[in-house]
Amino acid sequence: MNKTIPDLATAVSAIGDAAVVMIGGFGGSGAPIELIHALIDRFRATGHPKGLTVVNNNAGNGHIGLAALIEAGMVKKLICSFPRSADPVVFTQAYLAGEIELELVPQGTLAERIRAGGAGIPAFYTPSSFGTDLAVGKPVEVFEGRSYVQERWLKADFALIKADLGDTMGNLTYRAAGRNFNPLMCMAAKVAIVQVSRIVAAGQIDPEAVITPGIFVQGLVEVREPQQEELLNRSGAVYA
Amino acid sequence: MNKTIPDLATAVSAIGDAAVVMIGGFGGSGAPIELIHALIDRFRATGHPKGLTVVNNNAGNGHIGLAALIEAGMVKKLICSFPRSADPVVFTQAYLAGEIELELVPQGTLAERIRAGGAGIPAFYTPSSFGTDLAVGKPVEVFEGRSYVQERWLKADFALIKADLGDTMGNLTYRAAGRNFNPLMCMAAKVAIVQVSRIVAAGQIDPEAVITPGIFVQGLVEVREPQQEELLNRSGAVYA
Amino acid sequence: MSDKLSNAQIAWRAAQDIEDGAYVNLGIGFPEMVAKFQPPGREAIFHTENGILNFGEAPAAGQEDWDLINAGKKAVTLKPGAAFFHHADSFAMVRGGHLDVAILGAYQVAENGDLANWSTGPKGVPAVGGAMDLVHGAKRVAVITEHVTKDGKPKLLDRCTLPLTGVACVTRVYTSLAVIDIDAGRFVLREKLAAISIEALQALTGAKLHLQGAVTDLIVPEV
Amino acid sequence: MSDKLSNAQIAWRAAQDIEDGAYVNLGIGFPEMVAKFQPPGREAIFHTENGILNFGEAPAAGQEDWDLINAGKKAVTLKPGAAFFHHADSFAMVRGGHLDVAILGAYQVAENGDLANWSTGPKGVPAVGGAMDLVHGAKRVAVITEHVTKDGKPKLLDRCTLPLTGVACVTRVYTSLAVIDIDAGRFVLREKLAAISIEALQALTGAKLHLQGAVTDLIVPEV
Repeated sequence: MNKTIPDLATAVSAIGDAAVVMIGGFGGSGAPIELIHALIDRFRATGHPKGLTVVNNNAGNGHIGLAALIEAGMVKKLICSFPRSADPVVFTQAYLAGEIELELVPQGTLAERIRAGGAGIPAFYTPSSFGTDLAVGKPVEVFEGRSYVQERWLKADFALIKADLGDTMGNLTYRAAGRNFNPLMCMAAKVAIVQVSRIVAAGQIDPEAVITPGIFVQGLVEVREPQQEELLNRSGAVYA
Repeated sequence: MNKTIPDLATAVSAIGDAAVVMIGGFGGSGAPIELIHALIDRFRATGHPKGLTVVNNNAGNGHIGLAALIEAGMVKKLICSFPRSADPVVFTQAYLAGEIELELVPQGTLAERIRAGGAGIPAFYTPSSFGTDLAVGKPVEVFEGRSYVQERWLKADFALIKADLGDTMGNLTYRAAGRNFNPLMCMAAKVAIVQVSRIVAAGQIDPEAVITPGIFVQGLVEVREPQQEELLNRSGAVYA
Repeated sequence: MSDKLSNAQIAWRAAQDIEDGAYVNLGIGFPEMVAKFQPPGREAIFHTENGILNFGEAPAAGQEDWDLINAGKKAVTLKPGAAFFHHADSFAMVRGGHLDVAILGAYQVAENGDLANWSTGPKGVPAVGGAMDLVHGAKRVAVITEHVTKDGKPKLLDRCTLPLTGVACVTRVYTSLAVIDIDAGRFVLREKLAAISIEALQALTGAKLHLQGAVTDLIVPEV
Repeated sequence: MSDKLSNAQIAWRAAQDIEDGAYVNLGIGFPEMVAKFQPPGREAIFHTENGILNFGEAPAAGQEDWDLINAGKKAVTLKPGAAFFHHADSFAMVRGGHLDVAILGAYQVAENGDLANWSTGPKGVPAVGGAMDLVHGAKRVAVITEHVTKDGKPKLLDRCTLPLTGVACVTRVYTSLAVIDIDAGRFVLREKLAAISIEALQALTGAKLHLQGAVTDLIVPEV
């Protein structure tokens, strides 16, 4: 078994129009910049994929990564918890112009909905958002005297993931807080595509140290020196 | 911060009559034999605790560990998925004599109920057990054309846990499949008491390698050469 | 060849349908035997619900690590690329549709795919384990079983009489006499031993066997 | 001492109530300042919802690791005994009642404990982040805030007029003028600056301040 994909272009080649795509990362930490840019390259060359629904905690920053994906006009809808950042101009303009749809989800509920999608749990109850505007229209139930909101699972056609080490069977480790949504999104996507800093042979990652077991990963591509969103933005980078 | 407890007797001293106690382990792997025996010692010396509700995947094996706890007459009710083993004589006799109550839960549902207890999720839906005797009396709901059973969280007053390394702040690692229910039970118990093979200083466990973060652990006690249920039973051991 | 397949032969036949690269859960007991008959050149990754992916054979006696066990509580070894995880993650793999195939034993299977394999009725101590989870989520749930009970009664029925493990979950049954698909609420006969007639097989089966395309000979080597 | 506390002084006062060994989440922005005023001899463990326990101060400029950030996306360092985890585990800590205290900012707080701190109304881009999760689960949810808005309007009200973050979740408010508990649906005044009378404080507060036991002076050093 070898889940290695030779290059970034091949890695993102199966993502079709109107796909639901989860993108890992919290702000710039653990964000798969190179995979996102490869997807933008494909769109520029072919006009596809377009009309994407993207799931991410944020809405991109500056003019690279997720912000560049939105700027390219590929995203129809964003499901996120916090569409703000140091420099959220791209999303903000698109949103205020009515060019992109927003589904706002509390951060913990977003994480749990993604996990539920991966774990075969179609719905669960959380206290988060009870009594607020974000609970409007959702079923409410009382358990042990306290009110909870019913939330539904969230699944995706593809996930774009950034990990640290990956073995050929897809077992993954992460770096620091770059872990964030990445392991959950691997679980919730039909096809999880992972960029790793290094691909190693099966057996080179201690079974105790595996964070995402390979069963949740469909393909991985090596990106030796991945870019960091924060540094790109500080240098004023634009992916155009 | 130092969550170290000096000895096993102290570690189990706060467990009261009628407490709900989760006990880690799957069969003998990851089973906190020494903590269980310390609890039996206390019962023999003081008559307490008694009337316990115990949550474990199994029902004990031979005459040691959980089986010995049942044999001592300390357990009123067992919540488990598979009350069978190579030598389940203690539970079987108590059950058939009507001396112990059994709540049978599918294994994956048991795990998820415990996680839900730890994660503040009062209820969730699972396809498991739909249409079977174990779903009788539980709410059923249809999502996307498929039927699911509503299951409720499971929480405990105490958890008895076996880990491998623990640092003084309660961060834990496990050994192989000894992980099983242990990390989940740490989350779901008000007080998680952990026996570890070695207590190390804070900072001696790589933050990437921590399986149970210390926030889920209230006390840990060092048991240098922990006994293994399987080997004890093969030697015909009886804790009496 | 005798008049029916041995357990090992049933397991061998089931193993031939496991694709290269498949993630597989084998039920405790008889189904564990399937792992031995993995066709050469194909790699399956075995999942055990207590928290290991990619475990291998039993270690030599005396070499056991009793924290390294499978769901049947037997000592196992690891293959390169193994991973450990806790029970909630393990059953996320099961329930979440990540396994390609689960192969389970059965007391009874009904023509609509209902499975009964956890309880023979109200007496004794009930025990379910992971059976009710495993029948949901795997992309393909197959059963391996004797075609009839020890006293000759059908195990393949129009409706299960024993307590159910899951509803409409089984899609293929490998028996000691035949390979039968469950398709649109019907048993569809795919393969049978050459030595038995369709009529004789039907007489040992508690629901109608439908034919849909060719019925081929069930040919299994001595194993 | 001026006629009201500075933000740093409000943060200092809130920090005095954090017990030794407490697990604490500080909201993004102003609340992050609380970490600086941890009383000597007490150890708090700080949780950031993006997946770190026991992080420490910002690194020196140029020493940042941009995968090692807090929920405010600022670079942090680790203290000995830190741990990383994914978002579902992180919010299990939040929602599951494992944090001892969460300290958050506020636009408005109501006397029944309702909090509004995520949206100033329908215009602009809405963003909620972890606020709606943090108000549930922590054993104690405290707010630090100016006593009144920039244009002098009360932030402590009988009922919030802005969109709610959570219902009946706040139990203590540290303001630039006072420390107020929320108890049984009422504001109970605990401490106030010596320079302000109860009547003057009441005039700046949009719901009745109840007295229950002594009101002590709110004394905070220059920080």
